[in-house]
Amino acid sequence: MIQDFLFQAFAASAILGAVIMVTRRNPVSAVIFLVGVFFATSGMFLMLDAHFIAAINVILYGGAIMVLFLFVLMLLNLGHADWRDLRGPVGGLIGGSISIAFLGVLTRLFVGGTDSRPVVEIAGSALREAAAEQGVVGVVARPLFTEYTIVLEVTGVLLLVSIVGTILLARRERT
Amino acid sequence: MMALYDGHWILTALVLLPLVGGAACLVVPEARAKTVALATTLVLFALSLPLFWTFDTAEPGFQNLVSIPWIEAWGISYAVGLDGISILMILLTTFTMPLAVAGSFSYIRRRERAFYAMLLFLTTGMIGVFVALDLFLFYVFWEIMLIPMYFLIGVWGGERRIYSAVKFFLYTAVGSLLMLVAIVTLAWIFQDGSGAWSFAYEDLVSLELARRAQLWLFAGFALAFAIKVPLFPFHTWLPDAHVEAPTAGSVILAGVLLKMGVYGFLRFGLPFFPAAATDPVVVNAMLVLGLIGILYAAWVAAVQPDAKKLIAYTSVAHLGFVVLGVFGLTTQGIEGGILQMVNHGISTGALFLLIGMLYERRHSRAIADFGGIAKVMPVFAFALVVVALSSVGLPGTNGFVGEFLILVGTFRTHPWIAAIATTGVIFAACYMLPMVQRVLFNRLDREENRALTDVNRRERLILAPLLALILLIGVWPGPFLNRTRASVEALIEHVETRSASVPAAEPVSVEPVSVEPVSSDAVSVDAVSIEAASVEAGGGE
Amino acid sequence: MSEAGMAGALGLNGLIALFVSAILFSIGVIGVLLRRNAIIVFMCVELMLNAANLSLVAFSRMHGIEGQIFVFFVMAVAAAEAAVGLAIIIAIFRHYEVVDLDRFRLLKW
Amino acid sequence: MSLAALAGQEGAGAGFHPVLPWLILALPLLGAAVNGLGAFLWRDDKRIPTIVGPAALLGSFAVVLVNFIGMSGAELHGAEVVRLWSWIVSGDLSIGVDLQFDQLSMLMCMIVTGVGSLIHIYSVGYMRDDPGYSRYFSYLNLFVFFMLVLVLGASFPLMFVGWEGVGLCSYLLIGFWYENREYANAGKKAFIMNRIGDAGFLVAMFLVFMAFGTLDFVPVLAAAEGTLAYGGALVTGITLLLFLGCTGKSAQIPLHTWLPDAMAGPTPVSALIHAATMVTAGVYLIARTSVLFALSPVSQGVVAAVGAGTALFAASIAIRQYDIKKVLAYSTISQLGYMFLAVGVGAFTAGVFHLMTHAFFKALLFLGAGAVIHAVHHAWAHGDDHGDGHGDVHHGDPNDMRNHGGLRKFMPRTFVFMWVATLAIAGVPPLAGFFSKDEIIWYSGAYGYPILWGVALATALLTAVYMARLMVMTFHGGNRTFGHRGAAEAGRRLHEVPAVMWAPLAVLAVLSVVGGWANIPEALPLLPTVEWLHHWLEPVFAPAIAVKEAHGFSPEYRSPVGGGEALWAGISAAIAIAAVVGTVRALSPKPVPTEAEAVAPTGFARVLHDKWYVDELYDRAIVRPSLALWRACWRIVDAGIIDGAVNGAGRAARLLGWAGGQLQTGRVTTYLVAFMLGALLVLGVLS
Repeated sequence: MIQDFLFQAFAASAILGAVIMVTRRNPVSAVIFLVGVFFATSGMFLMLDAHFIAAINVILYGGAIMVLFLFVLMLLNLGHADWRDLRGPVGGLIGGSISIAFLGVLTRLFVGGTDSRPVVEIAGSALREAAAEQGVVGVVARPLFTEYTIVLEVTGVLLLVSIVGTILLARRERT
Repeated sequence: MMALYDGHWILTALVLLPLVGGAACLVVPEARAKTVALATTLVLFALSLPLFWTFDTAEPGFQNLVSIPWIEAWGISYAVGLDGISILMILLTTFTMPLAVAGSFSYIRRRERAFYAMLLFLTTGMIGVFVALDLFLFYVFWEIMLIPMYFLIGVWGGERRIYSAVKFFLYTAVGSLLMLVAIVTLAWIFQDGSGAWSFAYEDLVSLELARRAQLWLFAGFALAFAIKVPLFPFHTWLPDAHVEAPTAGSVILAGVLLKMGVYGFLRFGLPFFPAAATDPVVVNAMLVLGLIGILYAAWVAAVQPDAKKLIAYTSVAHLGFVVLGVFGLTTQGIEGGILQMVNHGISTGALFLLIGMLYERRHSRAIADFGGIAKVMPVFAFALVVVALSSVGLPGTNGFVGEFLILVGTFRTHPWIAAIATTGVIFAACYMLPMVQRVLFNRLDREENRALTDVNRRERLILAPLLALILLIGVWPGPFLNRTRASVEALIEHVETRSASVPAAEPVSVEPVSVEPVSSDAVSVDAVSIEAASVEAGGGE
Repeated sequence: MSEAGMAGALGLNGLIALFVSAILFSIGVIGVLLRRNAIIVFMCVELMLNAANLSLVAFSRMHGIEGQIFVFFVMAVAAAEAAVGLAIIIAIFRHYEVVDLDRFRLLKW
Repeated sequence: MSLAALAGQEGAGAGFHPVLPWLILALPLLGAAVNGLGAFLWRDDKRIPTIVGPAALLGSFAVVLVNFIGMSGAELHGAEVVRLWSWIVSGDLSIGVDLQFDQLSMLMCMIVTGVGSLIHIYSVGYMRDDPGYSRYFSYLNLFVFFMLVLVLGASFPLMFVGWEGVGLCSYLLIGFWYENREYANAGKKAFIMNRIGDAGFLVAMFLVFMAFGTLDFVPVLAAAEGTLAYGGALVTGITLLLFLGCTGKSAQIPLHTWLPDAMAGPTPVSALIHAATMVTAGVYLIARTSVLFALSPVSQGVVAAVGAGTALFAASIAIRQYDIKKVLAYSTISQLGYMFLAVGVGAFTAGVFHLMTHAFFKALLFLGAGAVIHAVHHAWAHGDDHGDGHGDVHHGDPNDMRNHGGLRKFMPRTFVFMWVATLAIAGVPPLAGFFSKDEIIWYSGAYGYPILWGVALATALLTAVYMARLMVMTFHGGNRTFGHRGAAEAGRRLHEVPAVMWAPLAVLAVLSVVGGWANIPEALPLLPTVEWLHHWLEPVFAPAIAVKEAHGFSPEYRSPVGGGEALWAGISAAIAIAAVVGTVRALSPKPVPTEAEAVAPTGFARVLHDKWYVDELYDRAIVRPSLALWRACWRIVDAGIIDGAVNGAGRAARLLGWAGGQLQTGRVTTYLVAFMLGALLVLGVLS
């Protein structure tokens, strides 16, 4: 019961955080509220029995990536809102309608769209049992290192490439 | 050697040889390219010539047949062969090529390797089109031809070469894409009926298509062919392409490429869709377009200030005659049409060569820039007069035999159209003679023209075989007509019997299939007809 | 599967997670389309990714562990993307001294 | 084969077999080839063409003569056809290179090769100084070759080969001096106008093939009566289309205007092609297909009416011309009109008879005129040291009769020969023209065409008048070559032509006298050769006459106003003599102004002088509108509409591409919106 309450509180704060983040004119406060959103979603992950994901969401997103954003903001000295970066009414209309359309479509998809598709049901309890048996990391790690080894390796290469690319892009031209 | 001709490999050799020669042109030194090209085309001609004698004139079906599976899953094969309709076209191609190459020796001064390679690649495409007996293969060759021609016009052409090359390419591509749709549909219908894919000529020609399907598919093919012919009003690419193309390009364009449209009608349009091809509306439309081509092109030609453009328009007129003959659907008309294609290749090719020689000397194609040339270039003048007379169809030259047969044949089925078309001979004189006069005759009043030198030995060697053929076919067309006879008669027989037995599209609204009263000469062709096919596929299911 | 079935398989929380995911995604869309600051747009993209992750996790309760594995990869790709994207922003900023998306028209030839 | 073999045939008195038929054609063709080669290879050596040109003709004439004699000794009904090789074979159409030997074709061959030989010999003198000597003989030989093909061809298409071939040679020879734009234009005009007629000929052939399934003369003519309904539309169509061909080739109304212009060619060419042979091809064609024409009374009437009309029309123009060759050209048109009148009314023999005699005296007149022109030209040219160059600018036109006058003194032989020919054409007995023309006039009355008969008589009067005028202006009175006071200079410079030129004139003069005796009418049995030609041609024309008689067309032996043949022969002779004498009397005392002094005629004389303005009419009504239409086709239809549509399609594609390109703003936001919408679309489809 308390879990459900916690879960719904996390959900509410995630939405609230997201709204605030989008509406902040100051990028730094936007970053801060985004981090908040990430923490809230991590909480939801926990409640949904995805403990490992919850952990790396905090570490990777909330920690690493957002810090990177902050670094960039500081580096470029953009940490203050001195220009209007919100679009006019036309842009608002377009963006708003697209967004509402997305909301509608996604809702429809989540609620009614799965009818015809066969579903292998694994109750939350089954996931929980597996976690108890193999440990919360093991549940994710086992398939990762058996079935999805190649994908994992490719992801590693991707990261390497992105590192190289980042360095190339961000490096100052030596004249 | 004879084994080569019995052993069926000769056609493949004809297709491949220019490809090899073209590749060789690309790798030899720049100065040697023309020699390699000339040698290749001469060998090609020598190789193809015995076909004329080994050809069995009594056989209406295909000879030298080769069929090797290529893409078996789709029923595509490498199938080549020749019959009475294609043999003259093949020989015309191999005959024209050495002349076109030799005619470029002093005309082309830059990127010679690429130029001669393009000519040879083009040759492969042209011969391929004439020998292909698989529709997929045919289409491949048909499209392959476009590319070298595009470059020939676009790279070595005159001032507006880019415009002309693009116009040529787009015009012909539009038509051929619709043809591709029609080809695939045909194959699909065949697959629908028999369960197996096939693009083979003999399979598809045996299809019993419903009338409506025939009309649509015929339209798809006909547009591609009509553009290539070119039939009025799809002709405007031709003057531009001709004017801008280098001499060799014009010669090949006139000599061979324009024949593909009519060849397509004879090879595919008529036998595949007999009910459509004998439909009174279709026939009358084609005849009227041919007729308009004859008169209209002659009129437009008569007021052209540019000699090359004038000749380009005469091509439209001549091909109008050919279309008239083909859709008159009589033995004389079709045989005359085939012969007239050869004639047109010879005489118009020669005209382009002659104008090219003049252009090399004077760098002008404007008729008004000349006058009195006969005085300084008597041999040239002689050749031009003979060729011009052949072009206007003077009896005793080849042009007359073809035109006469076409008109006689068409007159039997469509007297009024043929009678009006006959006035084309008047207009032929109206465009050709003033041009000849203003170039060769009148006073030699321009200083630049006084210093012109007469044709040299190489040019004489190019012109001599053309003039000889003009007179030979004029007085003794027998050997040429002989070779077309069996196939043409079988074709007419096929079209007549098949158009009579065509199933209607919807059983509810059966229209009576009215067949034109085709030639009364009921020559019974009991030998092997074209449809030696075993598969019977129904179209209506 | 009916609505009740979906709710049964996911539980109420699962369903809520899906709705939250949809809402977060839509908020991300608004942010992407409404803001002109490249960095904030970028952050909104991250928000959308996170929303997608949320739905994946919710679905993993229904379909099995693969959902979480997928999230793992999404995060890896997001990390790479963030690094490269920020590098691009830095490079552009060096040249134009501005991060207003409407100020440059670079994405055409 | 040799004469001995021929004698054997004669002795047998049986069938006729042509001797070396191919040689008749081969010799002129060979001559043309050799001379043509010579025009390139030994352009300055005149010996070879001098020998080869006339020799080819004489050889051919010899072969023809042998065959002619052989035929006259043999029994030949129908025609002897010799196949050289098969030409066009396609389906049920089979045309061979077949030569047809019958009385008509042999007679024509005799005329063509005989008169042709004389003209070739004459040309040796006339063209001596021309730089295109070899080329000239090549064309001339080629012409004779094609003319013989025309005559001997045993089928419509082969005849058509000759028909267009002679047109080609005519074109080449009219424009022989091609550097002169006018001359080249005249050649072109002749060819194109002939082609108009030829188109009719072609369509006629197609109709014949539809009706008969063959194009050979022998089977067509044999089957004509059974196949074609008398007076039916088909036969009328065929014959009228054939006649259209005839009007082109034989310069009848409405296609007559090319012939006067054709005088641009060298004068011997005018004599051979535009007087004696080629222009009579139309008459020959009608004679050859006489059965077809006999089957269509409408066509016969049209032929006769056009012939008579042309005869009068052209004669009226001839009266007011000053160019000696133009007078003769219109005279030729007029005389051809007579021939068409004859074959039109059904007097085929009379038509062919006049064709023959006309060939003699008109060739003589042209060659005589050529001699005059030659003399005047040389008189002018030598004084100026002005070697070649035609149409001397210093003095004027050597063809203009106002620059002649009094040539009797300087050219006595030519003067005599010309008078013989003049009397012959005027119809003065007992010269050739009297018999042939009188027969035509007589038959046109006898077959019941009173109006045409009257026209023919009137034309006879005009003929005598314009010919006498020509003679007076050229040979009588004082000389005007060097102006009215240039008598001394004229005496020094004007000379009779050399023997090589006057000798053929002499032969032709003899023929102009005796030629008419070949067909003495029964009414005037002055010589034993009564109706000889009639009997000779009877096998050819008998079927046609039979058809006409079967349908009630037989000559009544009286004229429309009464009186028999002998009486009316006398009357027309009297008219001719009176006209000639009267004209000479009337014109001789009058001084003629020189070309330079001349004033333009006024009134009706001007209309005649300007040829009834037919050329102008054609130019305004046909040529210019056609050219305007053609230009419109090019500029408006081709470049405007069709290419406009094509280029428009291209432009539309480009516009579409430009519009699409505008979507590509280069701004991330645009792409993001598009991307979002796309994602929405995909999701929307899924859900």
